[in-house]
Amino acid sequence: MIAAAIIALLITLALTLIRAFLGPNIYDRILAVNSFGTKTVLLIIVAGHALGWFSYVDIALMYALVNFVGTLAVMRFFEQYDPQGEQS
Amino acid sequence: MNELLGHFNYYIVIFLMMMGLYMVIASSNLVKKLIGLSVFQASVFILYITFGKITEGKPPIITDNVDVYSNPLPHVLILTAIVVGVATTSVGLALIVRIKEAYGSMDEDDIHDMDDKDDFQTKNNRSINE
Amino acid sequence: MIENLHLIIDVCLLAFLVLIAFAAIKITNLFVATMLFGIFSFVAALLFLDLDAVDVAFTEAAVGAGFSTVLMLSALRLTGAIENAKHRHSLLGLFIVGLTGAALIYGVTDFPNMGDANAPVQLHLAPEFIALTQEKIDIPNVVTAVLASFRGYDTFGETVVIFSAGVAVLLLLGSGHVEPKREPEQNMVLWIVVKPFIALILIFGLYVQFHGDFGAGGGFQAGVIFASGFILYALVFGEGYARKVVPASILPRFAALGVLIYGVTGLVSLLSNKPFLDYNALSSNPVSGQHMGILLVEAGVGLAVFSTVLLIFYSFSGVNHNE
Amino acid sequence: MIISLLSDICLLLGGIFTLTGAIGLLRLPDFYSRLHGASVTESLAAPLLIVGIMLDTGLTLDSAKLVLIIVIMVVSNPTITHALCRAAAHSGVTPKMETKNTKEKQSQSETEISGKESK
Repeated sequence: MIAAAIIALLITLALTLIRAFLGPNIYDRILAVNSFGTKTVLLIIVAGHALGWFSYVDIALMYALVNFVGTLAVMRFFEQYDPQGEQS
Repeated sequence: MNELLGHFNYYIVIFLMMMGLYMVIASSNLVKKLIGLSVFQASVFILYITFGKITEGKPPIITDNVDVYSNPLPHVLILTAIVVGVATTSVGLALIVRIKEAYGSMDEDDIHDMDDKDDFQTKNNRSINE
Repeated sequence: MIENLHLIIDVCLLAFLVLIAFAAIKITNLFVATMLFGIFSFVAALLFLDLDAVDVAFTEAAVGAGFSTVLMLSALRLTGAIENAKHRHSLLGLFIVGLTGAALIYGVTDFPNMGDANAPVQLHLAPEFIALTQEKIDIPNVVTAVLASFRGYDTFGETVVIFSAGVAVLLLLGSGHVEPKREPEQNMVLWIVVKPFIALILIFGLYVQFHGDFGAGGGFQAGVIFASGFILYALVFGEGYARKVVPASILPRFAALGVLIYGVTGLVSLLSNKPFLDYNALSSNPVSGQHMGILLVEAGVGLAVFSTVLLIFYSFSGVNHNE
Repeated sequence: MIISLLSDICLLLGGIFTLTGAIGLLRLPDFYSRLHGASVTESLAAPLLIVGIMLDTGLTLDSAKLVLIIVIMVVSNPTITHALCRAAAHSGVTPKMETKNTKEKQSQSETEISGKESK
């Protein structure tokens, strides 16, 4: 079952990536990138447990924190930049 | 088939490296060039780490009842290289900020045009002075 | 089954990397390209984890995905122009890239297979390092031992490089000055959520710093994580308030102090007639001397990296407010 | 035995929910509905998957850290979603029914219908 979860997560990552590429709006991309980060944390935990990666929990913890800080930074700077409509 | 599977990582890494190189060559925007450089850098990191991997090995952190450890040396080299890489990237970004202030553009072609114009003017001025 | 999973994850991650790099080439919006580079680093770190490089994955996630994204974004905020990054289709460039790639692939075919235990890289130095770590230094994490003790010179050089990069950014941009001012429109939810998060990040930074001997971690990673706690504070509450907590003027001194701690540790061993950075001189017992040396050196590295990273962030965030 | 069965169920449900979320993120017509699709499933799938792993590892230091990760994710995801939604609303991103953006043709007819209904 753990293999099924890993494969589901990999497919999820691929789909999220497609949304990040398609856009169309910058906020869609931010959402997709943030979602990609969260799914990566889950993948680390599940795959790390299945494959026996060393101290995967520490790294997952750090990914979760970095993802939070990174997404906040993206939004913060984008607000300051003052967007002019939608980008392609 | 064995050959392909054994070298798969290397081929992809080289492909990535070349993508980074193409980004540096083909985009005239300086920040884009820097991103390309970082992609190149990251693919070199992956190449090094791939060298260090041993199939049945475990991470080089000594634990009981493990005999085979992956090679710790590439890890050390790359660990410091990552931090140094970001430090140098930050210097590059600072330079770009200053270039943007001086020229009003981050585009390599525009900057070259302006430089050429400046050279032309200074030459003209010199010839007039002479 | 497990081997297949390894292979599937490996192939998927590499495919993601290629896709992300391809999109980063195509996209003209620099903002989006930066974000894509952020997830590129994330995926690369995941790949490192799969290739047994725990410490490298840690560093890449903290530095590559976290700090360098923040850095590029703040640089983009300063330069303003984030759209229509011109992209010229250069046939010559494509030719050069193709030629280089073909040459490299030709070179790679001679490599031993991936994961081969008898490859030349695995036979020299690495087994000695692993054996010597168990015998002379007696800490579990071989990477930390090699980093701080066996290759201490190298790491000293890297620390100095980071310090000088910080100085270079400071010279180019100045540290700036930002008055603390409340922005009219504040997000209460963020304020409340972020406060415990900052505490968590700082504690986690300390854990990584001091747990580096036993598991993944060390000075480089801890410095960046610790700094990202303050960066989070600056992002949410305003840069002026962050500068009240950690003044910009103190940071160059801290960075210099970090390098100094490293250097003085080396000098102490020099004074007691041992080679530079030979930690056996620090204590009567060689093993505990090594422990103490690694602790000091990692503390120096952590301090230097923390202050340099925060200094660079301050420099980039301070420029615009000067005008 | 029961514990491993429970863990399997958690992992399976978590996998299904992440997949649903991703399909929602890809297929839904406008930003706000995509936000909804991604974030709600995320908040459910993350604890499910992590609890599934925790049941398998048993009571160790690792499972304590995993609890911490659950707390981080359950707190940070809605916060990010809220901030993102707020920023998008401030910058003038409107729900699909009012824009004339015709990115996805198959969704266009649906939005027209919903637009009429809202009027």
